[in-house]
Amino acid sequence: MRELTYTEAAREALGAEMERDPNIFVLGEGIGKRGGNFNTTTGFFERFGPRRLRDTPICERGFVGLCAGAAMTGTRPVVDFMFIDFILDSFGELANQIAKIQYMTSGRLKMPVVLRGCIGAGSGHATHHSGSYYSIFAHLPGFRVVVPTTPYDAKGLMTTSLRSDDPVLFLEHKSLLNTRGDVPEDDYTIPFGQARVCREGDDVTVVALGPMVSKTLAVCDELAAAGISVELIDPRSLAPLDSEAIFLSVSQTGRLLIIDEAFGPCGIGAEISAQIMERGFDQLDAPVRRLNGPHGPTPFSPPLESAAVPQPEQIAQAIRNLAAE
Amino acid sequence: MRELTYTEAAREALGAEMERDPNIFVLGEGIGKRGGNFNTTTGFFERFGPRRLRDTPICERGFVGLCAGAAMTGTRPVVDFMFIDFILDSFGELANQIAKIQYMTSGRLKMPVVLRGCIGAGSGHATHHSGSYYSIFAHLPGFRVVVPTTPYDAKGLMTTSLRSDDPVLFLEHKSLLNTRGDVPEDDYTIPFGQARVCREGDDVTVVALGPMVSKTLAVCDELAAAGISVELIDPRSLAPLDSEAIFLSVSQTGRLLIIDEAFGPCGIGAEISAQIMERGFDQLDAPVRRLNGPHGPTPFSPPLESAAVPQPEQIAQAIRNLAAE
Amino acid sequence: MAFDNEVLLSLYRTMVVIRRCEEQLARSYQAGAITGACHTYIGQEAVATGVCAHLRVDDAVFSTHRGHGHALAKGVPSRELIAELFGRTTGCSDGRGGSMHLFAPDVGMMGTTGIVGPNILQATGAGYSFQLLETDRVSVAFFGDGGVGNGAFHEGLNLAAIWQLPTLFVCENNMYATEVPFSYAARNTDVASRAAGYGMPGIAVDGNDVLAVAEAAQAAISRARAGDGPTLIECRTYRTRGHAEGMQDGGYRTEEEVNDWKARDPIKAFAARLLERDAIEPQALEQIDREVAGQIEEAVEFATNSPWPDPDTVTDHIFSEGG
Amino acid sequence: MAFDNEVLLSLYRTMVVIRRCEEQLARSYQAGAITGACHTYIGQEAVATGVCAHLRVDDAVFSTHRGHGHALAKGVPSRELIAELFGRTTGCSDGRGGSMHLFAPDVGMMGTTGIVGPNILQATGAGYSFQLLETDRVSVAFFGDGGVGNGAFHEGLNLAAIWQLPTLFVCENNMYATEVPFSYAARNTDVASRAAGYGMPGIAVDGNDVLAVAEAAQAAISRARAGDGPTLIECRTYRTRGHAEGMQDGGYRTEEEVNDWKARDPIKAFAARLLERDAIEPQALEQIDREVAGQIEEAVEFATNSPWPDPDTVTDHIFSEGG
Ligand SMILES: Cc1ncc(C[n+]2csc(CCOP(=O)(O)OP(=O)(O)O)c2C)c(N)n1
Ligand SMILES: Cc1ncc(C[n+]2csc(CCOP(=O)(O)OP(=O)(O)O)c2C)c(N)n1
Ligand SMILES: [Mg+2]
Ligand SMILES: [Mg+2]
Repeated sequence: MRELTYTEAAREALGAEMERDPNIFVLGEGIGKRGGNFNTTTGFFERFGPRRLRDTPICERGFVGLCAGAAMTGTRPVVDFMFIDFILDSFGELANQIAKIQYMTSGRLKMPVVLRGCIGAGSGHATHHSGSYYSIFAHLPGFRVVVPTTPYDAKGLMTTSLRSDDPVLFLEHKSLLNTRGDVPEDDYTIPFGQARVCREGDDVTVVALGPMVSKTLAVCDELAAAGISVELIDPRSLAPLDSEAIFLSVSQTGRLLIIDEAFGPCGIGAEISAQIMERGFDQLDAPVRRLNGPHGPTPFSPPLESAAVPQPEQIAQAIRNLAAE
Repeated sequence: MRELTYTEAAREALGAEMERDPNIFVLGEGIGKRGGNFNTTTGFFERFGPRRLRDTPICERGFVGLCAGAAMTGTRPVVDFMFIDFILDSFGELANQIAKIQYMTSGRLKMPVVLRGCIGAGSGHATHHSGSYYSIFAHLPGFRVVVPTTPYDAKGLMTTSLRSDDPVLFLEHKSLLNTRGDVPEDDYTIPFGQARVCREGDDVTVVALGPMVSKTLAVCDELAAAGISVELIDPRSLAPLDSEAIFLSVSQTGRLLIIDEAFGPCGIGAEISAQIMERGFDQLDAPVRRLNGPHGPTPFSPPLESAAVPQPEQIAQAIRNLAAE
Repeated sequence: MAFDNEVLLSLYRTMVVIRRCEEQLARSYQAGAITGACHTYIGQEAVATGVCAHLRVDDAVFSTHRGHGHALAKGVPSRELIAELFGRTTGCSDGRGGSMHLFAPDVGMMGTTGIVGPNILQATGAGYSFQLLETDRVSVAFFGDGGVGNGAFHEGLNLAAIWQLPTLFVCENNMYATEVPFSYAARNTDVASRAAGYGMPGIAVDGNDVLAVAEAAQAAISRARAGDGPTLIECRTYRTRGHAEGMQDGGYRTEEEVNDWKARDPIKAFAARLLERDAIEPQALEQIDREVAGQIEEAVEFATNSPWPDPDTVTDHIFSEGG
Repeated sequence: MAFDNEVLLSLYRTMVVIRRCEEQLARSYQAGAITGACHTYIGQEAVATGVCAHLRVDDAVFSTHRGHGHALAKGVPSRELIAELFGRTTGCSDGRGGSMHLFAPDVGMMGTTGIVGPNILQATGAGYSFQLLETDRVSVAFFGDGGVGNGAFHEGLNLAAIWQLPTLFVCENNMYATEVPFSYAARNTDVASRAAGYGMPGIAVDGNDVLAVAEAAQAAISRARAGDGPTLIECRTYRTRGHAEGMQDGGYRTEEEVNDWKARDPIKAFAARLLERDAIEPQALEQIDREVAGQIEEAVEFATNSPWPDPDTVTDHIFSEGG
């Protein structure tokens, strides 16, 4: 099968859907002729024209609010935030409008808005360009939240997102953008709320988010050699969350660790932990554990930035500790 | 001792601190001559003058961002949002600026900003005027988040908030504003992160937020009669969280229920649940349970609005269920 | 006047419907049949009426917390408005919204909002759709003077201007945002003049003169339909009741000011003008008055007898499919 | 010229410090010593220099992602700037900030921001403090043409105007926000004219003419210190390098345009003017050039030899007390 990068895979999905559905348009800064700071729309301006690929002034609240109105009147906006951090200035439009209008109209209006942007630390962009924030949107009712980690998932989940009538956050970790993987040429969808088992194992279930998946994979062999067999799950979508898949795995292993570079308190790890305890209290042989980045802003300097994200040694250690509990 | 309403108690603290510290000022809509939509500043305009009680245009982002700059240059702003829902339009200033500037300056600048507003459903104001949102601020590093439930706590925590050099969210549930209770005349502080045991008991620990405290208290006698002894804890502050107090209680009871009208997923209940399991796995005789309002916007119509908030019958039932697990 | 008698009488009728409906809502509020917020439109009827007179059912209106008048003028039946404030399933938002969340997309009433600002942006977005879909539909944002200092005004007008979207920005400058005077909230209180900053036409009209509003709106709507972009229309008007029902209304404006504006009642003024200049008989107006009174009476009865929502539906429709 | 030779030479020196420092940072970026963002100020030196010339150490500057020049002009030593971008503890933000988060409150450099907009509001807030504290201190927000369409511009200017805060809003209109031309992002590209909407004085100056900037700033600062409120100053200028180091810089502007502006280099133009009209000897300028070159060389060495932050400090100072 063909290999594509993560970015190419997501772009292929967007392009195909824009061909299919003339009502899809994209707004963002530099997504027109420039093709996107992260190459999310390279070549699209020529392909779809200036009304469907529209550069915006720097007014995140404004164009997100605009997208709400557009979605309410029959078109299908995609907002390309570049760095997802910029979404924060549009938070009111998201939490109070986009998330609520289907409900307030009892479904008479739909809200097909895809909000995409790059998340995460590791590129030296410091605290205003390194946020994740997915847990906040998983907390609020009304959003679908996906965090694909492979090119295959990026394409499939982008297609699903674009065909959904609900608002979707499509979050791409910067460290994954240039990773390569097999991607079918035909279109396909991956349902929201369907986790992927990345590696099977018996002793400890690990749920890892975004780049934590590959960081965990990287230590699994070493752990296996030491007698700890890890089952690794990539939830892919945080809202809805595939607690069933996690629960099934934990029923086998009796142990669960959630690894997430983003903030711990009231984060998705807490939610998974609480849900799995609620469902599988008797199956658990040890408390569910969480490994998060420290609870603070992301600093710039490389040694500090590394310390702000769980690293393979810490991951291995956390798994070893849990296996020993 | 004197009785005051919740609002009077918080106002007394604000007035006393404004007397003490001429650098405190208040911004908000209608907090000047009008004295605040919720009477938060009644009489203050005459007492402290127009520069310290300043009505604003309707530009929440603007005046919150202004407060960041004011705090960075030696004054101590209080933002009175009236309904806390309006805070959402200033989310970028809060999450990216106010929360981070102490860190980014390694403590050379302080950020003494108090952000206050009324939370919660129950007054028929519908989805744009009924939010809580405290879990979001507990998720983000850099905020103190307090949710007092009694007049005594409102005064003590307001004083603490105003003397703190950190940004504080001071959240007042609308249903509590006119409740009365004993309040000392002298000033006093209540440390952040100190829970209050509202009722002692042996069988089930309940952590309840805001008006859920009194709703739970209201069913405790009935439950006691049925042989279930409830220990009720009001966390008062969500960030920092007094997990120690909760843990101590759970060590006795072996059972924990968290009751919160706000959204469940990635909420403070999930965090408490995860923490208590992490600390007290062996002490737990049953899984930690959560009772939240349904995960959706708050509708207007009275029967729907009631259904959007845990009611005493549901609370009693959830406690009975947990006691029986 | 450029309108024929039928149109003139329908303008009159719409204003009377709004007035009587608001008076009824105020009474129902006092009687406890309405909880939460209730911001009446009394005194400002000419604005919604004048603007909506030229709108088609497929044009889109986005309104504020003070949106009853816009809903009625855009075609929401008074019974559905009243039932909504009564919290009944027959309300235009199935009782989920109440006063500040009125939705009737089938007649192009795309919502009111409890938050100041978003509707300005949403109207801009509807303009975006209408342009992308290559229709000649137009969108309208109604907002108060209180919206002018908000970032949504700035960002929305700018986007509409640079993309030449078919959107009308109708500012109802009633000189106060709750108790805060616009002259305090802005050093330049000439809202129409702000349009220049965005490279957009701006016009100020007497918001108590339904024909002046209608004429300005007509010009702006034609321009928008023709693809010539947005317009800012400032309607200078006044609310003669308090900010919201149940709120005190003293201290921030003089009795004299209120009385002056009451004397400029848009309905009375229009009636007088009709009788003077259009050879319309008093009976025609009286008949409308009677019909409207009956309609409102019927609407209240309808609302009162309508069912409450089923609590089990509390989480329906959060997402597009399933619960 | 209203400035004496000492002042003129110091303006020249500041501009040269900025230029040489930026050139060095660009080289260091290419060499891999700097990661993340690095937006140089080359071509715009006259703006920061002209405005900050009149500021006291206790006045407060709030800047953007393109903030190196403002930091240097406000008094941050070049070594602390370079060390910051190198991620070292000796940087002005202890290495926590990098290019977009420069903080040196001891010299009134109150921060740069990676987000467009907030600094406009924070400068307004500093103005609020200075007014409340009854000082004659002033605050300055620097921002690009890209900030003009943002709600923060609108809300900040409005608040400063209605409360007459001692704040300067300095727009560096370099005609592009990344690759998006200002003429696309705004239909009215006359930024200074926007001031009228807020009831505030607005003035446009040649942002490549340090004396024109300095004179406009001087007038605005005096007004602010005297309690006469804010001013919007639009400085028309150009960045002659790409938006950020490591980014391609083609396609969105013509080579001709770039060369035209390079020919209007603010430093060269000022040097020529000094030599012509002020009886300043070429040697004086050459000496400054040499001194600055030495200073930058020393600064790079200082930065290179400075320690990295201790990873264990990663969570220090999140709150005011304790870790
Ligand atoms: C963002 C936001 N902040 C504050 C409020 C509270 N509020 C409701 S109406 C209102 C005044 C609105 O004034 P204006 O826009 O002039 O409309 P009017 O009430 O005069 O029709 C305020 C401050 C709100 N609804 N939204
Ligand atoms: C809110 C926000 N949106 C987007 C960005 C990404 N971004 C960084 S710089 C920039 C362009 C800024 O242009 P301008 O304000 O004119 O400043 P200049 O770079 O020209 O100095 C953009 C879009 C950002 N930093 N913040
Ligand atoms: Mg008004
Ligand atoms: Mg620019």
